[in-house]
Amino acid sequence: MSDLNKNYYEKITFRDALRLAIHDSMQKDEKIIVMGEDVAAYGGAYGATKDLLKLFGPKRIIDTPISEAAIVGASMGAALTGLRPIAELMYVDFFGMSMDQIANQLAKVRYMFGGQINAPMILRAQGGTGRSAGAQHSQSLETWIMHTPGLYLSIPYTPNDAYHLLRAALKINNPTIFIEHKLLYNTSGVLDKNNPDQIFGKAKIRKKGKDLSIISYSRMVNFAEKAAEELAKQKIDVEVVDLRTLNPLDRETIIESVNKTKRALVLSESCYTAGVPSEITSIIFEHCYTNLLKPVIRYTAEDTPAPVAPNLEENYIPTIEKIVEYSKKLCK
Amino acid sequence: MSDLNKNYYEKITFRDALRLAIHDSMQKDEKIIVMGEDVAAYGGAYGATKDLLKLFGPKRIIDTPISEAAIVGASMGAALTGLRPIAELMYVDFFGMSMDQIANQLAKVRYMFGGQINAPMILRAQGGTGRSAGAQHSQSLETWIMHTPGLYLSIPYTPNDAYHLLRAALKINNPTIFIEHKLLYNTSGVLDKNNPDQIFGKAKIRKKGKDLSIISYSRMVNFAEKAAEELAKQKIDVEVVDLRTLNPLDRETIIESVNKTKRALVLSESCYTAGVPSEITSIIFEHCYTNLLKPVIRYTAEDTPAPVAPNLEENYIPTIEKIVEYSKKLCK
Amino acid sequence: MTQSNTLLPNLYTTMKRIRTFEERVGELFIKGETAGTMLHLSIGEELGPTCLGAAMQKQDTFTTHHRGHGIFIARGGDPKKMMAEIAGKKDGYCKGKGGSMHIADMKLGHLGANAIVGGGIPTVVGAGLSSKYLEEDKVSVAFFGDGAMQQGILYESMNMASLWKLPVVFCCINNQYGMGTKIDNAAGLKDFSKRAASFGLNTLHIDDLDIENAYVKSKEIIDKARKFEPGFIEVECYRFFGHARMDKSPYRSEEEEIKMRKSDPISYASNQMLKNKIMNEDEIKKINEKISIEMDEAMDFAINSPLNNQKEIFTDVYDEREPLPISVEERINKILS
Amino acid sequence: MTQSNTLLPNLYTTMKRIRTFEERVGELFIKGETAGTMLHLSIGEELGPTCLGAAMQKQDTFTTHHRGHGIFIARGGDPKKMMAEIAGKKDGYCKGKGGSMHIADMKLGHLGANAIVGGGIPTVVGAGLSSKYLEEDKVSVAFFGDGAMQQGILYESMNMASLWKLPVVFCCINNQYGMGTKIDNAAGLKDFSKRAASFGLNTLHIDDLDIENAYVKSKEIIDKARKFEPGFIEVECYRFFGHARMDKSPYRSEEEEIKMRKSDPISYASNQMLKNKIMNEDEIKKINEKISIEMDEAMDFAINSPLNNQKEIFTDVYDEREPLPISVEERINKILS
Ligand SMILES: Cc1ncc(C[n+]2csc(CCOP(=O)(O)OP(=O)(O)O)c2C)c(N)n1
Ligand SMILES: Cc1ncc(C[n+]2csc(CCOP(=O)(O)OP(=O)(O)O)c2C)c(N)n1
Ligand SMILES: [Mg+2]
Ligand SMILES: [Mg+2]
Repeated sequence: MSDLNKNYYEKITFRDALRLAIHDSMQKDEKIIVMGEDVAAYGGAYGATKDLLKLFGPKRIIDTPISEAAIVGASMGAALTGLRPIAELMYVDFFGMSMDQIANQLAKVRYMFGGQINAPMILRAQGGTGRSAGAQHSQSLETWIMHTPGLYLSIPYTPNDAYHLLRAALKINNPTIFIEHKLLYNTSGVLDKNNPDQIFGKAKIRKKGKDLSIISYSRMVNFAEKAAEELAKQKIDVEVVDLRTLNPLDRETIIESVNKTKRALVLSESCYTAGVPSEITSIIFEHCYTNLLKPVIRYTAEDTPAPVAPNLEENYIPTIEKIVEYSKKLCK
Repeated sequence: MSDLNKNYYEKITFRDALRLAIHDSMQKDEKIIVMGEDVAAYGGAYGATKDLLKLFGPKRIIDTPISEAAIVGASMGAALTGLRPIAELMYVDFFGMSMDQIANQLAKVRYMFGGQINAPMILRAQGGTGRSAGAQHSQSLETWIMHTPGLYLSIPYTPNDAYHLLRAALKINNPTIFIEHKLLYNTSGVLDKNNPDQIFGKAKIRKKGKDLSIISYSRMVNFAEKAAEELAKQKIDVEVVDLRTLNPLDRETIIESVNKTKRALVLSESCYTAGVPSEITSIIFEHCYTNLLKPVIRYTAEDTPAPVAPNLEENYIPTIEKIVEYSKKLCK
Repeated sequence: MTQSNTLLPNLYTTMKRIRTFEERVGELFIKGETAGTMLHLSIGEELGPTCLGAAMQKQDTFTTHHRGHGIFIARGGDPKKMMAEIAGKKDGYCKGKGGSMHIADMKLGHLGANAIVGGGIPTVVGAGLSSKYLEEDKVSVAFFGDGAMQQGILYESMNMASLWKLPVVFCCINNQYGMGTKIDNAAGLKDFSKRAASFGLNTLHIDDLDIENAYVKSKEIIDKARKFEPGFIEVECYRFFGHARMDKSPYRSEEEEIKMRKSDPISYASNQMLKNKIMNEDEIKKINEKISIEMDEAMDFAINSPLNNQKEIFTDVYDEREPLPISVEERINKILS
Repeated sequence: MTQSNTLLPNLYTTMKRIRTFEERVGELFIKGETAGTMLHLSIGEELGPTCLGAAMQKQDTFTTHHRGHGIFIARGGDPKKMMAEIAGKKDGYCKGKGGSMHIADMKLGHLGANAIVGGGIPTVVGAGLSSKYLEEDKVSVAFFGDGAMQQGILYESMNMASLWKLPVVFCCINNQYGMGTKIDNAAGLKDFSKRAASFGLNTLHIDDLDIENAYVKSKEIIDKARKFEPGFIEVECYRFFGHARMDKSPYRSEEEEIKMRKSDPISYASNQMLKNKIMNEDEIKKINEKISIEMDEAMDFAINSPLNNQKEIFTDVYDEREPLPISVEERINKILS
């Protein structure tokens, strides 16, 4: 992150886009603090807060003990009393340690007290497979959050979105859960600070197409794009929809896309049963079913914990090869 | 619970059926212990373990401190080392306090260690609205569990099922989450100990019908039955499907029923977005969509926390009146 | 008032207001006017909230557990709005959406009552962090029961407060029971101050009925917290009645109850006032009558408060600048249309 | 061996086996043969696991944290199967499904390594409960890092063990860091024994390199636990290298590392043996060579172990009498057919 003050980056990593977003927001708003395990001296387990300690000091970049429940609870307490914390849970898998504070406190504090108060904060967490991190460090738990009213949920795929969604979330007074895929940090793309290219809650068509909608989010959008490339060669024109936020969910874009293409594949790294794709699939069927030429397909991780062995882990989640295969079947 | 040793009860409460199930199982299997907050001296917050302390003593009926995470973890530890605990979380809402032990430990312990060991235990918890218990004591969180591979999930509606599903779960070597609706404890029905009337994982058609399938579980089956009665008067013949267990899920019965009636309403007290009904709805669309005459309707609680005010709480979840209304629209 | 250099009349008045309020909640329940039965009364436990409430300063903040009416009143809560909340009515502090277990007035620094045992504790760590960061001189106090001494979140929070030297106080109202479980069956060792001290907190153990002394000692702990030395206070007391309205306490003996109810902080305080000629019987009676009227009015207010509008199911989930959640009805009608 | 009334050679051998094993894990990583990079080596921390491992009895059980290879070896873990597990291979203890952070042999009483800081702690409470209930005379020991001292679940577990008088020992391997966070920045007070004592546990703090003494003291704690007096042991040590394989520890100084690495329990033990003429250099060298060969073989075994079959994704989720989870492929094909 050599030059912090540019407005346009031709090629920046997802990690650095996040760091810039935090940095730029912190410069503008003194109420923003960062807290979490190893966010300061270590710079974040995945480096998303690297060097921020030097820039903002230990009063604003706070290493916490390994106490996930209290991290969330203390962040909420700070949010209720005038600060705007960006808290980090190193892995979404640690939702388990803090789910009471997330779902019973943070999500409900406004409602229970009749709208007296907001808890404006972001809880960043990192998820997904791909590093042989095993069953307790590879989950995709966005469903738990999406099923919890009161929490906004952002799950970006590109550096530009990572930047702008984070900044946008800091301007919204709702608590927002912000999920980053562990394999995205090193991916790179354009960042245009002046082009948010979205409103919080709006999906993005990554590629227009007319034969099939692949609807996804986070790293799986990349798989969708790659499959679309391959399918293009085989004359199947895929539309790739990147949801970007799961709450609010941009139902309109999903419905519009599928009403146009008449076929849909919902792609996600979460487990199959009762996951986010079940919701998307339901919405599509409910609203497009007279137009659909084929049933909607949910392609997800298996209904098992994540295995460590790389050869198993690879096939535990969707593969590009099979996205292509299923897409072809859908378009037959 | 005057006579413990009868085999047939014309009218027994859901609560007493559970107590009998625990009692009968404990008599047969010395490895079974009961542990949880106030399960002993108090007899359970909802009375499901009343008097068991007298019968089995404090070695087997164990009051625990208010430490939900450790209750689940200690139960699992006991299950790994020869016992078969029935642990109680007073409210499903306390999943939040113990979700790491439930989802990261209990659900995954067999898989992570390559199948070396089972964790045969039941985790009972009580959920749902209806007592103005507020946002933190009224949730229906079966979705979190259903979305977690490794956990069986039972959510009975009748006393007979409560009895037999609990007993069955104690013979299965998987950890089972057993969810009881707070308003069911005082409901009553037949208990026939010799008639399990089910296999664990098999749905039950509570009422046969040909016009519309209402698919539900737990207390909402009662709403479905009542709506079906009303609808019968209006010449709409409803089939009421009680899922009874959500994992395993009896997909076949659902699909068969809807392929027959060609219309479906999925009913649940969980929140709308990304809940169990999304899964059921997806399955129906996926497998019956060429047969469907109307889109499937998900009728659930609102996407908000539960309010305390009784007049709001009542309309926060499905009402019989509206089930009738929607059913009529579906059958128009 | 015969003497002015004593706080006893004020402290007595607060305790009596708390007790009378709780009694009226009980009546409201019997009248069938409460929202539900999950009403956790603090009758017998008035000393702790009262002396801490007095020792706190105007700008200070706090969270409470499910049995938190007392400290809310001690910190200036309006009995009318509280009672209306308990009745689940529109004029309640939370529009009837929170009820007895989720009652708060953020303007009074009440950051929330909590129905999760231990759930409100880390909030004060964050509030302490804000106070220190923003240099606001606010102490934040968490109130919780002895049951919460067995919740891990307490230790995570005490450690953070100690590590970061926050203006925070943890206050355990030890009424000897968590529902039907006696503290002896819940805690390996009951010397809770020892636990708190092992995390680096200043500690105070209050186990008698002398509220003036308790006030002075509590104030010391709170004042130290204001100087960034976090503290822990345990107040021993007894839950005079059942856990919630439905509980008849079959798990403990009547003798125990009768004996323990003799340790009544309110009669103790009034006796002290009489003995030391701070007030005479008439004066005390007058106070009591005034309180009685106040609380009757609160009860009437609650009964007469209107129900809330159905649309309120959907408000307050998200910030008001954000769209309301879509109702299930709207969703279904759209699909069926 | 010159002297037989000393355990030092055995303890030394175990420590050396642990270290050499970990070094080979590092090599396996460099060869690109490990499953992932989340390899947490315990080089420098061998004393605790070794002396506790020796003090435990055959029937005893234990859980470990993510840095748990040491105690597993000390309790008889087979380096071949361990290494194969770390490589994510079929012949690993968990068929390669668990990897370094989830490695266990239930037959050896290893109830599981855990990737969740604090996650494995309550398991031993349950194991202690079983042991007491079934009268099996088993002590169950939880191993965890200093980081877990800040997880609430530890206190819930300590309280239960104390309350129910369980044959349980909590063992904190304090290597001064949780990832890049120094213990001073994580704990309000570092006297962890005080915390444990406040819950009613017997405590022991080991902070020197005399492993024989540590063994004797640990054994006392474990023996007391066997008589239903649960205990707590803190072993101070230093994590010689980075947190996991990718970490170069930029958050601490080289001077610190150099200084702290001088507190090496293995050189200390070998020096002690030489000094006291328990073994001579040649004998030690012979032991080392034997270990080296053993661990080379383990590494080769891992490298040569086959990959697991794809169908193993689906096995082991549920008891083998229950149906396998339906694969996504099967679901999709059914829908598309
Ligand atoms: C996390 C959690 N566990 C359990 C309960 C159920 N419950 C409500 S109050 C209570 C007893 C709490 O005891 P204590 O903390 O001593 O407070 P008291 O009721 O005595 O004031 C219990 C177990 C709860 N509300 N939250
Ligand atoms: C609940 C949880 N929080 C955070 C992490 C990430 N993490 C893995 S190891 C570690 C440091 C643990 O420190 P300590 O307990 O001292 O063990 P050590 O690594 O020093 O052996 C952290 C924060 C985790 N795995 N689990
Ligand atoms: Mg209590
Ligand atoms: Mg450490």
